[in-house]
Amino acid sequence: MAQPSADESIDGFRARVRTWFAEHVELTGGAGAESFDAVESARRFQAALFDGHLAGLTWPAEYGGQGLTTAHQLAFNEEAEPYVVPTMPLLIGLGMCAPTLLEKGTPEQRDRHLARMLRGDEVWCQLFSEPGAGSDVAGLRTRAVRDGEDWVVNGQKVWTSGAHYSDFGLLLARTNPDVPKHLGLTMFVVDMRAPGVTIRPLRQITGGSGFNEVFFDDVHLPGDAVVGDVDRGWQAAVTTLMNERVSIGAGGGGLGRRLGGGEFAALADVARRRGGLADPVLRQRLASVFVEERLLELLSQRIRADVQAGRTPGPQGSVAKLAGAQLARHAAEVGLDLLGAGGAAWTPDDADAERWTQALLGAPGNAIAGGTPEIMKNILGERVLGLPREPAVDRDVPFRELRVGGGRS
Amino acid sequence: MAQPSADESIDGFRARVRTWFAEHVELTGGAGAESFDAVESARRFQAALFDGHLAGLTWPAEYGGQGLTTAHQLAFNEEAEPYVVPTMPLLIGLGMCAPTLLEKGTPEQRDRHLARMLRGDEVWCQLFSEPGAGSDVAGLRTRAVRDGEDWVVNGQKVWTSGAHYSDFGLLLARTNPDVPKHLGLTMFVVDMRAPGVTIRPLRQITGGSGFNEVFFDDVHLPGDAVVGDVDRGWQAAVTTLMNERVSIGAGGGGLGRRLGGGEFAALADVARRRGGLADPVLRQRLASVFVEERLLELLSQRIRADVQAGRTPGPQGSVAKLAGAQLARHAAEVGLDLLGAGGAAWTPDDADAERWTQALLGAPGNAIAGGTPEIMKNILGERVLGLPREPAVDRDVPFRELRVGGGRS
Amino acid sequence: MTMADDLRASVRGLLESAAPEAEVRRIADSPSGFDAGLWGRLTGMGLPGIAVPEEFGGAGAGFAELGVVLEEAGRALLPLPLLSTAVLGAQALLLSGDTEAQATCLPQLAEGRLRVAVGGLGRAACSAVAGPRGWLLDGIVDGVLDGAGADLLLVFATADEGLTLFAVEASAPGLSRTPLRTLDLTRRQARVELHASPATLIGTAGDGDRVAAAVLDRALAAMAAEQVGGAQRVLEMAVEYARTRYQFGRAIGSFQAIKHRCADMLIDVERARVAADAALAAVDAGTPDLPVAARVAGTFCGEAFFLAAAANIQVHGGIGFTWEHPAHLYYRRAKSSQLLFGSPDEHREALMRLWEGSRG
Amino acid sequence: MTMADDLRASVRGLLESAAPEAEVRRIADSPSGFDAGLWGRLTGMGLPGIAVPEEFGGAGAGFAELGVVLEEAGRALLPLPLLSTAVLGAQALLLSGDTEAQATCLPQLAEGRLRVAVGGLGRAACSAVAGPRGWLLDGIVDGVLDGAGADLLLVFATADEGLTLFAVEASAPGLSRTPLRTLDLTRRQARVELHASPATLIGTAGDGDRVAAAVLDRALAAMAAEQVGGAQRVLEMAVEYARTRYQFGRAIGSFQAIKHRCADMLIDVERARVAADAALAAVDAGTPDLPVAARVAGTFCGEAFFLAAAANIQVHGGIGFTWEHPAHLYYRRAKSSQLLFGSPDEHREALMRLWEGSRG
Repeated sequence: MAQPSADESIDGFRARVRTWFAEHVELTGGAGAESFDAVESARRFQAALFDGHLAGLTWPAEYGGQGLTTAHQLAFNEEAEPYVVPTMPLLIGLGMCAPTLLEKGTPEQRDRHLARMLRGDEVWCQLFSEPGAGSDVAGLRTRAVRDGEDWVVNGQKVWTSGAHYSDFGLLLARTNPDVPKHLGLTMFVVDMRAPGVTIRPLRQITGGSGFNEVFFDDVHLPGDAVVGDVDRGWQAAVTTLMNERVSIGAGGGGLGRRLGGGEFAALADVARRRGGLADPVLRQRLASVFVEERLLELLSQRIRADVQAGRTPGPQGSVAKLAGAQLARHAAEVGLDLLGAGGAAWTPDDADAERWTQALLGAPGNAIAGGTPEIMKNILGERVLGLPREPAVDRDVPFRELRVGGGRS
Repeated sequence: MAQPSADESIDGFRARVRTWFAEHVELTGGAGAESFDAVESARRFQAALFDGHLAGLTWPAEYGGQGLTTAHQLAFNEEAEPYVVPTMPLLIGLGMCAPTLLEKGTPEQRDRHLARMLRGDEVWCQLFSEPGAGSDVAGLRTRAVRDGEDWVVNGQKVWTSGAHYSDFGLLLARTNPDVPKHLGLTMFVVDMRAPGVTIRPLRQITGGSGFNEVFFDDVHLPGDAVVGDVDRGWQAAVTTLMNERVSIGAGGGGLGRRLGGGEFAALADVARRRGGLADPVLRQRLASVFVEERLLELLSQRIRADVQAGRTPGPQGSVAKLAGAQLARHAAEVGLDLLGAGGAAWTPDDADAERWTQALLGAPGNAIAGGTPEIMKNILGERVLGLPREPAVDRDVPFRELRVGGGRS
Repeated sequence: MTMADDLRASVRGLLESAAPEAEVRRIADSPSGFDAGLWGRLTGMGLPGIAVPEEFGGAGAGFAELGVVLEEAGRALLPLPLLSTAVLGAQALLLSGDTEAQATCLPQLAEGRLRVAVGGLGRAACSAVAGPRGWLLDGIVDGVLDGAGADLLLVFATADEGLTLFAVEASAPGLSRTPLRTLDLTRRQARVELHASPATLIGTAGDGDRVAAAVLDRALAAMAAEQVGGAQRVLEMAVEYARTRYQFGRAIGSFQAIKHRCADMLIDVERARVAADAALAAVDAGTPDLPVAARVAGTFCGEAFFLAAAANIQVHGGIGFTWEHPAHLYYRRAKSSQLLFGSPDEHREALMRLWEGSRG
Repeated sequence: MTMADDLRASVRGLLESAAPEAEVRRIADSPSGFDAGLWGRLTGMGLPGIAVPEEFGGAGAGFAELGVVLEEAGRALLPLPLLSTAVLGAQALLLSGDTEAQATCLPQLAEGRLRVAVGGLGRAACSAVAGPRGWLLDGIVDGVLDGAGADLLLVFATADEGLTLFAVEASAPGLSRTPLRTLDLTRRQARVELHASPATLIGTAGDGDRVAAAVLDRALAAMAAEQVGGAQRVLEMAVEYARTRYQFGRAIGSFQAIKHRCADMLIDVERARVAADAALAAVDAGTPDLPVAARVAGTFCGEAFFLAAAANIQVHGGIGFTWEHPAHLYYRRAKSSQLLFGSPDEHREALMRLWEGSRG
């Protein structure tokens, strides 16, 4: 297989992608985000992609990317469309951490990690949120204190997706509590297997455990773990979060379709089998889900087109995030409407009841993870529409005088 | 007819009310709030009621009231139930201004006005809102400046219901701009026919003109026009506004039913005549209106029972205000659903189209007049639920340094 | 008022001390989902028989008082069979007009010794045949509230005479009961299968439609009270969190987005309360308006509770999405409650039919 | 992109200078509701014939460009017959396949000399009979967009062969036109009565269902563009007011309640935009997905515009409720637009049928 170059013709490239997928079809297929099996599938797929010179198409070649154009990326996406690409467990690393390292990391950090991330050899997670710092990420309390050249970290993170199978994480910690909250944060690379790191799965209301609590107990980090500048971690974190929203909005970073097919198709199938298709009222609700889903697809297409064309995505990222959560909620509610009393109690073999009650339980999480509706609407109102911010009571106050979470910082 | 006393038996009283209504049935009947004819009907009805010793049942006898108990009021309401009581144009005076005078007015003001208001000889309006002071009533700019014993008023009021047919008004004006906004206001009684008062009807989006702009141009008020204390007008205004919300919530101050019958009955009638009753989707919407309307009736009953039992109404006043606006909006939207394309264009003889397009146009006003949803929800959140206020930027600032409306005060 | 207030204080006091969240979770997680000790304490207060006439050993109270009890039970997510036994079971017996069955069963029910479940209320799925040795029932009844733990099953089944109410002993031959998976972790349901199971006629054969409709109205009124209790509780949880959780240097309840969300919950709770009260009062007054009042309460209180339970999770953010936090228990209860006695769509359609019927 | 941007800039420039709010109100209030001078300036830019092929004297542009023009027209509430003439009229002629009628009418239409209205698109209310001297039409067609001022009426009528498109001259005997009262003050509608009015067959007799369906899809796509323009405009009005109106010492847009209301409008406008663009693109691409894309746009863009127009009044408070403020003109337009080419319910039901049809 030839080394790619930016001159490679789109047609030739497309043929190469098609051949690769045909030859590696056994590596594609469905996978959730929560299990170790899923991580292994993702790693194997990504390694094969890397070895086939198809990973990181538009990334610089010096970090293991292919240095190709967005036209190539577009062609790849079209060819990948029929396949379920099992890379979900890698998306936080590739979609959020890697862009942050590319933009803010030291040359050594990029050399050390980027190619390995791209090959699936390193799985990454993101360690920002804390019990007392949810929407207000900059209100976090985990401390990193200098110890000679090193840093010593103490504190607790929460809502860390995939911490239990990750090799590394991007950690945001407070390095100066005597300045206003945004000015005393630093970002670090942390080895998730370092002594003092304890990971505890967090049980969600669905019963699943995709998230974790992560405890830092005198964890030592070397001086070169700092990403960007000391006390300037907020700028790096904003880079990460912006990529998160675009990533959620685009429906999984542009790689393949949502797993499991659309909500409408699944609901219509339930309605067909259980008899709701004859009910004009339920038909109206089904059609509303159809419309919402179609709009979300169109939004995601536009975001992907923008990203691939190198344009900064407009407000569509936040809009898609909100619309996606709304769709999940509406679809689940229609699912329960279709089930009727069968959604309150069912025999264990009733897969419809299992799926849609799980969807109902998962829906609130969709609205919260990655930014609550309140935060997203503030962003839209202030950054997109230019409406004035609220009078801030925490801007000019040293962090240690601030009340945070349930108590004082 | 005997003078009433608090000892009058409920049964005897009830019989007296029944006889009175039977004898004065020609004075009852439908009437809007906007026309001079409606005011004349209201005055005639109220005068007859007064002369029959049935006006102001629970008001003190010294101000023309009957000094009866809430049990009498309750019996009266039950007897009045079958009649349409045409007192709408008097409700601002009787429901808002009179209670304010009772609580904050001087003995002379009470003697001068209360019995006359009760007899319908004086119609009153309320002059608080201004172009720059809507939700933020205390941000008003109309000035009252001392001139010896008198005051001279200059400024503009807006949204004054019934100003064009009112004899007097309760005016809130700024008497000290050098203190924070709530601390420099004074309430006055103003003769609406005084020189310098100009009333201009305000055309609403419905095409109607129930509201007015009122301009004050060097209007002289005597010293004894002050209600309560100088610079303490805000407290008096709060009394008035509280009575307004209870009054709106109770569906017109406890006197008779809403004019024109319920929204559901009217919509169901349209559906029956035009064919929507067979549509399961429209049936769902009709039933939703039925439910909302029923809940509003139940809320209003509870408010009236509280008021009549002398209990301070709970949050139901604000809840009913919001629920009423929501009902008006939903009913209008269902009306348009029933009309279909006939709601976009119709022949002049189509009374359904006239009614429901007017309802659609009027609905936003229902949500705004008497307090926007935002203000009502702040009240519920802060005063009822005890949630903390927003950080206030205008509490400790002299009024003249405050930005108000579209410019600086 | 004082009597209702006293009752509320007693029930709340009992449940706060004897059925706090940890205990509710323990009972719900236990194999039977039932706790005899706590049931005994409820019985000590006369709650299973609160709306059973005194002549049958009950407290002889009305639905106003029953509503107070259920509101408190809903507030606490009490995982015991009050709704099935004290409402569905007792009312089915009372409304059947079967004085013999009443005299036999109601005193035991009031003493807490007879847990009664009712099946086939919404849709009969059983057939009844009168044989030489009495009635035999066949069929599958799904979603029977507290069906697995009940001592006596009352089942609506289709006989030649029409829908008819029957009693089936828990030990009857041919009877099998399978616990179902439930969305609501604090309320059990079962599938009941009957194969030629002997049954006792309750009341008059063919009278089942009337009885079922009357029981359903009362079930909706009672459920509405429970929903108001749950909705009020999640509102309080949300408000408490909004007052004490600080982000951006402020209590989150000072932000309008959160404040208005709580206000919206309050608006719904206040309206749900008057709807439930009106339905309960209509039962006690015996007004012909009861079916309307019950359906209004059924559709509105169910929706209000569900919206409030969902809003409570949103106000809590991530913590509200954890298993350990009680928010999801109410969210599950709320959606489940909305489905038990007919969907909101069905209630609205029923209202339209009632209105059409009233116009002749 | 550049061409579309240029087009947008030209049209907006023209409308801002020649059709500001005062002028829109003046034209809307005038007896005819039409202004020949302004129509001439639109014609000067080639707008009536923008989507008419060049061979018929049009600009030969696609729906992408037509959408830009209508978005600007919607933004300005332009009270001139673009939608009826440039979309409904031109498309009905083009889709009819009647080359003779096209050659006769389209050049005049493109030159602004022939205003065309289309009646009976949704529901035929006319019957057509072929007599010795040609076709005669009878019936009443309600709600004909710009029907009173049109020079030519295209009417779908029921003939023996099935639904069929006909042309009726404005001066035809037996034709009477009555202006209707309209919710939207900036868009006229008429009732058209036909009594044995001579008519010309357009295209093939019995082909009307196909033509009507195809015109309806394009009407929905075009209307969606207009709705996006209106929705975008009210969003801008609301934001501008929220930034400059001070209450409680702060710009009201700094309060979350107002800020989030504006954000909700933005969310709807952004989604409406992609929906409208997709429908317009489906016309140009000739994809079989057009009916779905058109109905998605029809239901969503209509709802988005109406909600935005209502929200704009709320953000403005009392001033937004006055006749003098333009907010109500958009509110009226929005609700009216939602009703013109089928209700949201009809669009949703149509989507379900399309989905069922696609599954065979």
